[in-house]
Parts: sequence; C-alpha cells; structure tokens
Amino acid sequence: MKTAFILSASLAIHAAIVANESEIESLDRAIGDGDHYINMKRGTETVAGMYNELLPLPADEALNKIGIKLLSTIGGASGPLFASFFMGMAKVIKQNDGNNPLEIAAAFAAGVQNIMQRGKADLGEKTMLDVLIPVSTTFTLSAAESKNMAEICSAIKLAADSGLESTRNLIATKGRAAGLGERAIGHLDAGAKSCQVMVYAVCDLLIKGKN
Amino acid sequence: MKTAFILSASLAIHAAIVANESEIESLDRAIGDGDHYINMKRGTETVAGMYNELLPLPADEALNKIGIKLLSTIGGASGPLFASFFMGMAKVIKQNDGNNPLEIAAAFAAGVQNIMQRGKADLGEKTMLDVLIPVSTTFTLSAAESKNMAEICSAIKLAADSGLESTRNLIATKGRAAGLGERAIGHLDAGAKSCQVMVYAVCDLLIKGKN
Amino acid sequence: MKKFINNVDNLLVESLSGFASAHSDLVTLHLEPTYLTRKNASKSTPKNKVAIISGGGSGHEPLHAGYIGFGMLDAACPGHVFTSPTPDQMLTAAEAVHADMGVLFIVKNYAGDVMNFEMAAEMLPFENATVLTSDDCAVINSTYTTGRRGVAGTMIIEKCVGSLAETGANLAACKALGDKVNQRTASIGVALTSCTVPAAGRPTFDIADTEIEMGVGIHGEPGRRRETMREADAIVNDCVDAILADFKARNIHLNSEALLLINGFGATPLMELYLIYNTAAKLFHNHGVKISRSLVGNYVTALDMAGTSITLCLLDDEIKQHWDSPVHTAALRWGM
Amino acid sequence: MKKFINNVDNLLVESLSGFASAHSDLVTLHLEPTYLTRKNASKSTPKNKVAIISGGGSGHEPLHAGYIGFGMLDAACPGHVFTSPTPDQMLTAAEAVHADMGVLFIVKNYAGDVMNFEMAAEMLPFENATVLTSDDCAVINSTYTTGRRGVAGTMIIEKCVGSLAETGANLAACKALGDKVNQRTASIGVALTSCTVPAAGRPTFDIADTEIEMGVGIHGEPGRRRETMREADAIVNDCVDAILADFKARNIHLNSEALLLINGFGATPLMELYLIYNTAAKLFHNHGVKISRSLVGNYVTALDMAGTSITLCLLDDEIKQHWDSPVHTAALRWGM
Ligand SMILES: Nc1ncnc2c1ncn2[C@@H]1O[C@H](COP(=O)(O)OP(=O)(O)O)[C@@H](O)[C@H]1O
Ligand SMILES: Nc1ncnc2c1ncn2[C@@H]1O[C@H](COP(=O)(O)OP(=O)(O)O)[C@@H](O)[C@H]1O
Ligand SMILES: [Mg+2]
Ligand SMILES: [Mg+2]
Ligand SMILES: [Mg+2]
Ligand SMILES: [Mg+2]
Repeated sequence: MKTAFILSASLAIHAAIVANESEIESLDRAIGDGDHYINMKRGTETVAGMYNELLPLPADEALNKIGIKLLSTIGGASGPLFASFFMGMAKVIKQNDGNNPLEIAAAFAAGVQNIMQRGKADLGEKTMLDVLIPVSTTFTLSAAESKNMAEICSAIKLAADSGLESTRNLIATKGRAAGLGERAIGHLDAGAKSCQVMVYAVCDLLIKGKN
Repeated sequence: MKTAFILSASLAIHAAIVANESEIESLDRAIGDGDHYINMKRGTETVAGMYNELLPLPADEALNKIGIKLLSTIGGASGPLFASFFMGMAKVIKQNDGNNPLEIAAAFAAGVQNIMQRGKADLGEKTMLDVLIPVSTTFTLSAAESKNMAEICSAIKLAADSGLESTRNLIATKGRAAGLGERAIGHLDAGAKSCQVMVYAVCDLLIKGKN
Repeated sequence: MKKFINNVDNLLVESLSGFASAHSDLVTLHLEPTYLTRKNASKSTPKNKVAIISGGGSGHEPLHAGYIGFGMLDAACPGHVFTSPTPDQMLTAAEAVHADMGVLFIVKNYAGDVMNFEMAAEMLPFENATVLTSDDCAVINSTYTTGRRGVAGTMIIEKCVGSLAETGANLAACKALGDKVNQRTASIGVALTSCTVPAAGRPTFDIADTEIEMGVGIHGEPGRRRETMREADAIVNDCVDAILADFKARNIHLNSEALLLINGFGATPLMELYLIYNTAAKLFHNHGVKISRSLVGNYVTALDMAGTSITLCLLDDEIKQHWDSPVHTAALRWGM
Repeated sequence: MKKFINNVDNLLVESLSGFASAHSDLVTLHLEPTYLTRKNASKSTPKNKVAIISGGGSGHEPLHAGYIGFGMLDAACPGHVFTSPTPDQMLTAAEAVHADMGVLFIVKNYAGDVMNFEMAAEMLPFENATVLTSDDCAVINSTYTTGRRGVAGTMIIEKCVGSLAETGANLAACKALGDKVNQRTASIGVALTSCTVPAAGRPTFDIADTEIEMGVGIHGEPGRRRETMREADAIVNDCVDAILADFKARNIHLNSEALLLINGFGATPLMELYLIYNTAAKLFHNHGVKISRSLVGNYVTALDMAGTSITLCLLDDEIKQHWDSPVHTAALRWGM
C-alpha cells in the first residue's frame, strides 16, 4: 500500500463527507444528537491537512498517525472508533506491506476488529459496524477469489449499500440511539452512512485509478 | 347618583373589557408589555364581584371602595390611575350627590384631575388621558347646555372615539411607550382603548336606561 | 405558547410557593397581600438596620425575591407578570420588616412601579425613602420626560445598598449609596426572540430570524431599533459603544475599575453569555476600563426571552467594598 | 438559528475564554489540548488529595467547568458541542492536577464519553479510577446493553465526591462514594422544545406546540415517547412516578431524606422551575420522601432547549455531609 494512495483516499473521503453533509447531519439529528457530520468533517479535514507531513512516511506510519490524529480530533463515539480502525490497520500493514488486495483486506479486517473491541459491539446493533463488517467480509472474499480491483470495489459498494440499508429496521443496542427502543426503527444509522460514503469514495478512487 | 347604577355600570364595564380582549391585549403587546388586558380584566372582574357588598352603601362610599379595591387589584401603571379616578369622583359625589348630569360631570372631571396628578401627565402624551380629558370636557359642556342624557352620551362617545384615534399618531411621552420614540407612531394606546371601551359601556347603559 | 403552568391565574402563587419551600431556610412567603421577607423577620425582634424593600412585576426572576437575605433585601413585593405590585403589598411588607431606622424602597423606574411605590410611601406611617433605578441607556432621546428605565443594574444597587444597610448605616446614607451606584451604572439589552406573557399566550412582538431588537426592555418593550442579525462581536460592540457614549454624555469618567454584568434574559445559554463576556471585557479594556469584577448568568430576566443585557458599573472603593461583602440569598451568595 | 456566536468553529474557545476571564480567581484555561484546572493547580505544589476530573461534550454549561474549584472538581475537559472530549485532553489535565493519590474520572455514561475516557485511563501512567454516572431513568427497556445515561445527577456526584476528596480520602473511597451517590440518584427529563446544535444550524428534533418529549436526554436525544402537552402538574406527576418506579425496580427504599434538584435545560424560566419544584416536592412528600435539600436552576443544560429534569437523590448522613460542605466554584458556592 502506497502512502500516496492513502493520502489521495483521505482527500476523497473528506470531499465525500462534505458532499453528504445534509444526509449525515440529519440522520444523527433524528436518532442521535446532531453532531456526527461536524465530527466527521473536523476529522477528515484535519487528516486532509496532514498531506505534506504524511507523504514522506511509510504507509503503516501514515495510517498510525492518522489514527492518533483522529483520536484527538473527532471526539464523541465515532472518534475513538475510527482512530482504532486506522491504528489496527497500521499494525497489519506494517507486517504485510499491503501490496495486494488480500493483504489490504486483512488490514481492513484488523481495523474493523479494533472497532468491535473498543465499542464492544457486533453486527446488528445499528452502528457503523453494520456497514464495516459486511464490507470487510466482502473485501476478503472477493480478494480471495482473485477478482480484480474494479470487481472487488463493485462488490464492496454493494455490501456497503445493503449494510447501510440493514440499519433501517434495527433497534439500536449500542450508541446513543440505544435509548430509543422501537423509535429508532425506520431511521438509518448516521455512522453507518458515513462509512458507506467513505467506502464509496475510496472504491471510486480505486476504480478510477484502474481505468 | 344611585349606587345601583354604579353597580350596573361596573358589570357593563367588565363585560365590555372582556368583549374587547384581543384588541386591548394586542395594543399593549405592540408598544407596551402585553399585560394591560389582563390587568383590566382582573380589576373589573373584582369590582363586579363586589356587587352585594356595595349595594347597601351610599354612592360616594361605593365609588371610594371601588377605588381602593382597584388600587390593590390592578397594579401596573393603570392601577393607581383608575384607583385615583374613582377616589377623586367619590369626593365630589359626597358633596354634590350627583343627581344631575352637571354634578356627575363635575365628579368625572375630578376623577380625571386625580389621574393627571398621579401620573403627572396631560393631553397629548399618548395615554388614557387622551380619551378621558376630551370625554370629561364634552361631558361638562353638553351637560351645561342642558342636553338630555342620550344626547350627552352620543357626544361623549364621539369624543371618546376621536380621543382614542388621536393617540395613533402621537409620540408617547408618558408610560412605557415613552421609550419608543417614533416607533410608537401608528399604534393606538392600550389604556386609551380601555377607556373608550368603558365609556361606551356606561353610555350605552345610560341610553338604554332612558329608552 | 408552551410553558410549565397549570393555569395562568395560579402561576404566581404556585411559583412563589415553590420558591419559598425550596428556600425555606432563607425566606418566608406571605399571601394576601403577597410579599416575601427574610426568614424570621419580625417586628418583635427587629435588627437595628434600615429595611431594604424592593418589588416589581414578576417574570424577572431571580429579581427580586431571589435577592432576599443577609446582605441584600429584607423583603420583596412581587406583582403579577410584568405588572407592578400594589401599594398594600409594600405597606404590609414594610410593617413586617421595618426596625426603627426607616425603610428604603428600591424601585425600577417604570410608571407603574413609580406610582404604586409612591402611593405606598405616601401612606407609610414612618420614615422612608426611595432609590429609583434607571440604568438602561437604550432610550436615546432624552426629551421623553419619563426618564430611563431600571433594568439589570438594579440587582447591583440592591447588593450594594443591602450591604451598607447591614452595617447599621442610616436611611440617608443608604439612599445616597443607591443613587450613586445607579448613577455609575449603565445597561443595554438586545433580544433575539420575544418573551411570551403567560396571560397573553403569544409572543409580545414578532421578530424575523434575521432580526434583533436592539435596546429592548426587560418586558420585551421595543428598544432603539430593529436591526439585522449579525455576528456576536458586532452586536456586543454596538452595546459597548452605547454604554461608553452614555457615560460620556453624562460626563462620568471611565478611568476606574468596573464590574461587568452579562445578564441573560432567560433563554440564552451560558455558553453564549460567556462568549459575550469575552468580547465585551476586551472592548471595555481597549477603552481603558479595567474589569475587576464580573457576573455572568440569568440575574434579571424577561420570562423566556432569548437575549442579553450588558451592564457596566463603575466601581470606587465604597462600591467595591459593598459588592464584595458577604451575601446569602437564593440567587447570589458568597462569603458565607 | 439565532445565537450569539461569531462562527461555529471558534464558539467553544471564545466561550471558554470568557469563562476563564470572568472567573480568573478560580480557574485557568489551557488550550491545545483544551482543559481547565483550578487556578494555580500545579504539579510543583500538589495538594495531597485525589484529583477529581470530569469532562464531556460542551453545551451543558455550567457542567463541568462551572464546577471547578474548592470542594468539587480539580479539572474539566470540555469537548465540542455535544461531543465527548478526546483522550489527550484527559491525559494532559490529569498530568497537570494529579498529586500522589491518583485520579478519579467522573464520566457520564455515553458511548463516546466512555470510550474516550477509557482510552485516556488506559494510557494514564498512574493510579486512576472512574465513576460512571447513570442517573437517567427515562430509558425503560433494560435489554439495551449500553445502560442508563448520565444526566443532571452528575453534578450531585461531582459535589459529593469533590467534598470527600478535599478531606484527603483515598481513591477507592472517592470512587465508592461516587458510585453510591449515583446508585441513590434518579432523574428524568422532559422537553418542550428542541435544542439547536450550532454546527447543525437547526433544531435537533421537530415538535409541535401541542407535544412534549418525555424522557428526553440532555443532548435532545428522543426519550420515552412523544406525549401531548398537558398542565404542569400532570407532567410533573408522571416524572415523579417514573422516579419512584425506578427506585422501586432497583429495590432502593425511599424512607430517607432526599435532595430534590429541579434542573432547567437552558430556556425555561426560573418561575416555571419553581412551580415544578412546588408540585414535585409535594408529590414526593406524599410518598414519604422528606425533601430536606433543594436546588432549582440551570445546572446541567442542553443548549437552548426549553424543558426541565427532575432529579431525586436519596441522602444518608455521609451524602448529606458532603452535599452541605463548603464549595467555591463558578456555578455552585456556599459556606465560603
Ligand atoms: N459501541 C459502538 N460501536 C460501534 N459504533 C458505534 C458505537 N457507538 C456509537 N457508534 C457509532 O457512532 C455513531 C455516532 O457518532 P457521533 O455522532 O460522532 O458520536 P456521538 O454518538 O457521541 O454523538 C453512531 O451513528 C454509530 O454508528
Ligand atoms: N403617567 C401616565 N398617565 C396616564 N396614563 C398612563 C400613564 N402611564 C401609563 N398610562 C396608561 O397606562 C396604560 C398601560 O397600563 P398597563 O399596561 O396596565 O400598565 P404597565 O404600563 O405598567 O404595563 C398605557 O396604555 C397608558 O394609557
Ligand atoms: Mg452524535
Ligand atoms: Mg402593560
Ligand atoms: Mg406591565
Ligand atoms: Mg455527540
């Protein structure tokens, strides 16, 4: 995995979050407390601003620095979770270099594992994990089937979409919406939406890059 | 002047104030503080409730009791002023009995004088006096011309109307609206409106009584 | 209108009862007529001091009942919402708390308050005096003969006079200090939204999302002018300028320490009030005023109005001493 | 949205700067990372006590920074509006104020706060413990594994634990008292209007003029259910019932004295809060609870939300002693 790609991805992610302001913002207003968009914007903007600082670093160090920076920038529930993701990914990339889809998928999976540990959450609790876990599984499976990057990305995007959609009819058992009981039904989870948006941004970058 | 008439008048006044709630209330919201209607309602309702207590009393004592009661019931700027009116009127009625229009007009004028003293105000300051002073003058003049009660009442009602209307284009120099400067222009004074309403109520009672 | 009330007619008594029960160590509530005194204030054991009594329409809580207690008021007479109390309240309260040193009324300068307290004073069978507070510098045109309104600065006057009275100072001295503090105080308010008088049931004024009411009174009376909503610093800057201009117009020099009171009208969060404090303190500093005392919060409110008033009180050694002295009331407490 | 702000990004720092400058005798503000400590707190002159540190998203002022000072907190870490602070804030604050007796974090039970404080605690190079506050009994269904939310009762816990720490008690004792007070405290909130997160620029939820949100959280999170607006007594009655039912469900007996806190969310006038106090105190009394301590005002807010929360804290001798002990902070002060 190239640091330059990580940085392009971080720019794309920031742009995508900003482009989806109103949807992300209104989802967290509906069953949360309304700050998720501004948290994500603050975090992704800060990372985008680290471009020059990160460029000379090896990929794992860049990822780790991103994680640490997010930890002190986002706050809220999503801050420690996204931070854990990047720090978890960094560890694996340090070992496997991330030079092929399978290696990257393994790093991604480690990131998701870290989120699950930190948040003590799993699939079906109406959180970002409902996007991230299926995306991770799909990533690993498609990579194992030696699909090309464009194919992998298409599969991932589908997984992200259906993962996001799956949050609609769930009762939340983690995070702020857990207090709502049945009232959370019918609403998508804001963190899941952010993840879908970010997954799309990176996939589209990869697909474009392959063209 | 008969106590029974004073009491009928007080019932009519209460009914008239209540019937004009929205106009009185909105005038004091526009250039005052929004409490004038509720103050007037509280005061006139209390006096209406004194019917049985006042009935056996001579007219001057009834008027004085009304004044004292209003003083402890209305509050605000209008409370001491209306209280002063009735107490002033009582003094003259005690002397002249109020058995003919001229005597009643003299008592009314004494009431208005008392308001002017207590409020240190005069005609043209955008207050209740812009109704009460012309009404008083008209009352005295018409009575002096020996008009009958119906004629006097018609003249008084006209005076009340034009007095009220005159407050529209005045800058207030007394009361709460005095802080507004030019912004008070275009609005009628709430206290002037109450007075016009009450003057009408009493006049209509008198006119009806003569029929 | 959405408010926590049962019915408009009982609102005041229910609220006062809650106040008296929550602060039963400090105050006693009397009804018919309505007034509150310090706990255990009684004519049989009068403390040898001037009795300090204030009062006014309700809806400005914690003013005035929240300032009853050691170092501040002896009694307070609450009227109906935004309506001056009536003379019988002041008379009965004065009877209840006065010792042999007279009564000082602290009255906000509004026609209704002035007349009702005036009538009480005329009827009172013992020595009394009145401090009329008139710190609001919003009303520009001085040709209106009613004078300036008394607003948030009133609580500073109550604090200082209350402190002096506690030392056994006589009536003339208490009145003189009250007049001096009033003289050295200027306030201006700005509203973002209207208040809603419960009995009226709807907002006193309409205001667009893009507008503010500059110079608003504490009853939601219209102020200097309707202005466009701007960033906080620009609004605060105008308020500070108005206060500075007022002192200048009254030939009062600013080269002294000052107390800066950022008062919330009822619906403005503390977070915003502190932001306002931050800007106002800097601006005053730039004009050579050293802010050495501060107070930020809801002290003289206008029901549920969103907005703030800025009050500057120029200190001298005497005022500072009486501001700093111990006070123990429901809404202001320090040193004890 | 109409607020006194300059721009959303600077709001927090400008407001904290105003707070620190208005209370420069009490607190010191540190930036990058953001935290506040007692004035003159320094590692070179540590007082021999457990360091009590709290923090959480901003928008609940005066919580937490308003409770820094003698008898309460040593430091506070404010996050962005409604957003938990980050671990670096807690780490730096702990470094700044800890003596040799460890650090106690007081954390409201929200996923974000829990995780951020947890990471700080994991990284902290010295002894520490955490009290998770969870007094909100609005969330009925206990099958949700996240547990109850920490709301207004948090300030009672901060007061009591802060008082105990001042006596030199050790970390375990401080944590034990915090857990006990939390256990003996139950709160429920009700909103008449939504709050508006400045960065979002519009109300968090829509609510009709005929509706209330029963069981609302201090971030405007939806509560138990949307209900029809009713008279105050009916609403208060439901809140009191919810609190009583909660203690019952947790097998905590009510035959003791209690502290009743009527907390305003930011836009509810004191007049209404005292009316609520009046009704709530009577209802609790009817259920055999003797209200012997009270607090009425804006203590744990939700920006500009209109609404209230009712908190009952069952006292015992130890809790009462630590509630009554002297405290000197920006928002709570007595006995000194
Ligand atoms: N325990 C958890 N595990 C995984 N994701 C979580 C957890 N708690 C919350 N989240 C995610 O965090 C999102 C909310 O993030 P954000 O609004 O930034 O923080 P907060 O809830 O503290 O305001 C939720 O939409 C959800 O996806
Ligand atoms: N000095 C005065 N002389 C005569 N009338 C006055 C004076 N001041 C006020 N008023 C009258 O009182 C009315 C307001 O009464 P009200 O609303 O009951 O009291 P407040 O102004 O104290 O709220 C004004 O509309 C005006 O007519
Ligand atoms: Mg959120
Ligand atoms: Mg009025
Ligand atoms: Mg009034
Ligand atoms: Mg949040």
